[in-house]
Amino acid sequence: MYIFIQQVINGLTIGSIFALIALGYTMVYGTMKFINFAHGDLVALSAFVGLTIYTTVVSSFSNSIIAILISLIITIVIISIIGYLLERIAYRPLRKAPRLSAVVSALGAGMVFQNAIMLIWGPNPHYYPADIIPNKIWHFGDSVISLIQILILLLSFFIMIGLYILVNKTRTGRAIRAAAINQDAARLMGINVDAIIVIIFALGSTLGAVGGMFLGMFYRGITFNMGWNYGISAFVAAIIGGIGNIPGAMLGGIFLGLFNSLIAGYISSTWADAFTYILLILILIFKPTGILGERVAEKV
Amino acid sequence: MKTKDVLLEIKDLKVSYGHISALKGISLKVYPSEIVAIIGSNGAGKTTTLRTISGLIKAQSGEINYRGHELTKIPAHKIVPLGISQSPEGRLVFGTITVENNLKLGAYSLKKIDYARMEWVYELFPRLKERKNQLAGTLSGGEQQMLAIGRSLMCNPEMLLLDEPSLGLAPILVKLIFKAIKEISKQGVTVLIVEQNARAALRLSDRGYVLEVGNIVEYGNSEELLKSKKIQEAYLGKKKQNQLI
Amino acid sequence: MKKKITGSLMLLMVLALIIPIGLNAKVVKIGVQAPITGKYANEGQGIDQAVRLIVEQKNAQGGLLGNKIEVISEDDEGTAVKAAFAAKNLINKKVMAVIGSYTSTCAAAPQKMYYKAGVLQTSDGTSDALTKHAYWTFFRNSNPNSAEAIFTANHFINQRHYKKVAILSDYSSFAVGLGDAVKKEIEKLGGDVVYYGKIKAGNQNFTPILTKIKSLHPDVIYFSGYYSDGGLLRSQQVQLDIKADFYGGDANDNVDFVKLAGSAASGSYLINVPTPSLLPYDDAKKFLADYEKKYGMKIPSIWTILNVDGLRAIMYAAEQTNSLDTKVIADFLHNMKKPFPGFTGPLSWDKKGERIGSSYFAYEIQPDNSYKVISK
Amino acid sequence: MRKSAIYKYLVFLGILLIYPLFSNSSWLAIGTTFIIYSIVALSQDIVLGKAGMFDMGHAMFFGIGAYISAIMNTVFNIPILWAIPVVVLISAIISVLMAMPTIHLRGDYLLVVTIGFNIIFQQVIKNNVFGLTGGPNGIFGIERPSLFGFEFSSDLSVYYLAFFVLILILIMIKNLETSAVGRAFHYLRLDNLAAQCVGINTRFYRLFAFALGASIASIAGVLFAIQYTVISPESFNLMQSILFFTIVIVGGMSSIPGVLLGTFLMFVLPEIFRDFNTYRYLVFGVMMILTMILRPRGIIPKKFGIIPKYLLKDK
Repeated sequence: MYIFIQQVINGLTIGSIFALIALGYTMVYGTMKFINFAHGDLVALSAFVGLTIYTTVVSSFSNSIIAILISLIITIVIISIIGYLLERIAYRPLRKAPRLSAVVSALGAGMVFQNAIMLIWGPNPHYYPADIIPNKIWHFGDSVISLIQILILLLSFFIMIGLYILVNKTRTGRAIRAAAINQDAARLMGINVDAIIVIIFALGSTLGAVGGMFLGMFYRGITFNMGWNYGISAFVAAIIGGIGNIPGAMLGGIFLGLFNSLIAGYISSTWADAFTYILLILILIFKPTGILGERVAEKV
Repeated sequence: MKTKDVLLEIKDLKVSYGHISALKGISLKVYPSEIVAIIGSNGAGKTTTLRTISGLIKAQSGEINYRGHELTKIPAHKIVPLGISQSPEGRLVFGTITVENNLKLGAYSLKKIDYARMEWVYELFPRLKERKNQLAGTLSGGEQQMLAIGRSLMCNPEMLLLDEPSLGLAPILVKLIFKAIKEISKQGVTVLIVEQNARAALRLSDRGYVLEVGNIVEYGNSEELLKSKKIQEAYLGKKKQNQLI
Repeated sequence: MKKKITGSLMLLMVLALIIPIGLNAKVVKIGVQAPITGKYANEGQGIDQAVRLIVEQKNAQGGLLGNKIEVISEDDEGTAVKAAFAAKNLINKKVMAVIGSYTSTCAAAPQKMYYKAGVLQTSDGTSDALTKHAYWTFFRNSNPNSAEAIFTANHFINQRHYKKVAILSDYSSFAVGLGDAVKKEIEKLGGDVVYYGKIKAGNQNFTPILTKIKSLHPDVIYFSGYYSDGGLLRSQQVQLDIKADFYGGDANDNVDFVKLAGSAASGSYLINVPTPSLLPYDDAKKFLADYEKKYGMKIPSIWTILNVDGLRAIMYAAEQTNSLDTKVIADFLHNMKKPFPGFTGPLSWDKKGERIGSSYFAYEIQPDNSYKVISK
Repeated sequence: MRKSAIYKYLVFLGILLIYPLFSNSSWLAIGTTFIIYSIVALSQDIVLGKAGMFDMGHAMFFGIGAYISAIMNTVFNIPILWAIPVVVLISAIISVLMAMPTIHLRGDYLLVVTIGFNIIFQQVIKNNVFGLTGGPNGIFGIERPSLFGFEFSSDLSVYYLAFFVLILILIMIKNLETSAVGRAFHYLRLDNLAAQCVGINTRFYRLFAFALGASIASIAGVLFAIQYTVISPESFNLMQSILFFTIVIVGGMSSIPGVLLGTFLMFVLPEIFRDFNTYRYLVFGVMMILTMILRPRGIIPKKFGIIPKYLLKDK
């Protein structure tokens, strides 16, 4: 039993990071109907930016938690600006172009991010300091949970609740949803769709930045090419949940984290990838709109 | 009527999609508080006219003057706050959002939602009140049309643009909707309506314009247009359509 | 229009072909074929930089047999296709010897071309297939997986008396080869491999597989892959409170292993050839210091030094034979009476180009991150 | 085909024909790979450009061709050219089996499914199934073929072998474009619903396009195995699929000159700029963005005379 509980804890931790990154994919897809392949590399970039800022500011603060929060905020600001520029430079000129052009532009942007990281920080891995979060572990039975895991779970939970409230209960949130359903109709409501898209990119980048820093704090080692792996996993999570659907991305991320853990733990780690993608393909065959996908929202 | 009283004036408006021109230089005027109908067959350019007024389509040349504002140079989201609201062709309600939230979105440009106005919309269309917590996508066609009109009223518009409100609806519903439009007009809202159902539109409106492949071919008082032989033959289909309304 | 574009691009292509190759009899050319971009960019750039440093030092001492040495680097991006292009470029530029490549696949892809062109090749690739053809041009500067596996199995079963062993590898050819070999050798000695699994390098989250291993209660977890995953495995093992010993294969012997594992590094074990810092060779220590001084970073891994050793042995052979003829150099290297003292221990080769004569150590990482030798 | 178009193709083929005279061995190798990649890109274009199905896993079929022929050659000692019919058959069957349950999926969903298949394929060959695929090492020691007593042992002969196959494929695709099947693909791409209304069996033609694309890519895979005599998983991974996908979009969908130019830009250009080792892919990414902004329909888009332009826009 403890193995199962342990696997669930493991799965939830990585799953909530997947969910944060998946939200970036799903929000962009929801409004612009294209897959932002550069998002994973943006997440990697934020892990590097976060580390650099942390190492510069940490000396001024005695408390490492405050230093983390401050560097998290600065990183979010920087990455949001980069996300905005990405949209402005690489995607906005392609709004009216065939959708695949935007996909190729996104692939190009991902290549730019990845190689920029390599040129700025070098090809060697970088490391978050080991004592950034005290290495505290709690046992219950034979299962364990660490402080950093609890922090990741709690923070992700609050961020997602916050996002849910933002999207469902506020004026801007309604505008985001309206723009996702039909941009012309949204314009007729007086919604500035361009501004909404900027907000979406800023939000997605923010969540990605948080995810990237969590990855760095949890695993410590970060590499210039780590973005692709997480990007593709988060993207799969977004699809499992129903791409374009915000609660779907959250659920999809957590589901994928659990699924990976249980497959690797109980069936086979050597074939874990294959199982994940077989599941993905089956979901797409039998319920193409994902777990939470709504048919009504689909434009043909 | 004096020109300075004109609310909306279109001068020599040209619009094209790629190489195909949809509007070949039309001009029309709308005065405050009146109902103006644009009739014409499919592809005549009716919808294009409304979408250009709302700023969804860029004009190739020409002017659209609204109370001193040159609309062709203003982006769509800034036209709504000027007091022009549109209920678009095909309704375009936000299907995965509740009816009430659709109405709230209609009031987006006001910053604060006017709940009294929402009550007025519910009075106008009681069906919407019954279904206010339902997702808009689950409504019937007629209900969606009501929602689309109601939504466009939420921003307290001075001028309402209606694109084919009767399209695809049963006669009884068409009657209901047109009655509501009359009611809206009585509140002082100027209405510019685009319709394929020419007879209903002309009966409702004060004045009418006839659009044919991107050109205005006839205009005048609605009553006179209803009597015009040419129009009867082309758009009113003499016998059969008589029974529709 | 299209014709114009195609035409001018073709012209561009033709121009690129006829860029003249400077011919200078006084220059000895050494090629580096390494993954300078791509997944293994840090290793590739490390090899490139280390070779350039050695050559710079050699030139400062008057070059090789009085000739200036020039380094030509070609990026193979860690893929076989690009490795073939890189190799052809190097052959065309008339290099005498090639250092590389880092991965076994990229070393194998152009092996035959170098052989046909009579260009010496020295690589750290550990796949047993590399020496299968026994090309006279090929010299492995690392040890094949099988040698390390024999040492590891013997150490586990006869010295540490482990009953149950869990083995992990990643999907790289090196780690799979080593993992397979270790499993085979342990089973040969009667050990029980309770688990053999693969992790995806760079995946970072290894808790599912470790939790699985925890339920099997092994005495030791052996990881044949790279430090970047090994450090994390160790750290997550401790986090999950798994009591088994942790052994990393040679690719874990990297400064970054300790950084990644953090406090968990202490008490874990590594198996590798003697590292330069533990050997009494002053020149090895000096080289490490020089590298750090010049490039402002540590040498990425033991592989860099192994490759450098390959180059140094070739230069040594050229000087001993007083010849730049590759055939003569190869014959010398194949028949050395006295091994060449490399940074990574004595080097000599058998007829197949297999490195012989170096021995493995097992280290325990101490709380201050220094190594303690527990078995030779 | 218009006369001027024929001249253009003849000029292109003429350049390829005499190209080896001007190239040293490394540029000859790049030339051969350029031809092989062009064939893969052309086959990707049948699926993506002509039939309009978003396939981002095409390197898988390229890999199936290379792996099956390599296994037949190294394990069963079958001359590699004899493997071609088997390879074509197997990849067509696999592609149909894969496509049958998924082909009805629209746009992006199909894209995701094909990515998934590519990743599963990678895991299969990396896990060394049945001990045949060689795991991450791949397969070494593939033998070059001989035909009617002629040995394709030199790189030059392999170049002309690939060149010959390219001509065959080009002729085939040209014929396809003007055939009934080609027109059916065209309607499929424009509008699935309309195609159905006109009475086209859309399902059949989609499967057909998929199988055809897969078969051609697998032939290119055999050529690849012949050229390198070593194959390994990373030559057929998702990054390669993305490369072929990008080639078609950058060059121009459904346009043969576009696809050929795309292959040149995306594959040969980085080779020309080898000296800028660490910077070139950064610049390359910028170029991809710029190309799409300046030429959203690709550099040499296909011209469709009769169909009004606004119909071609993807909604």
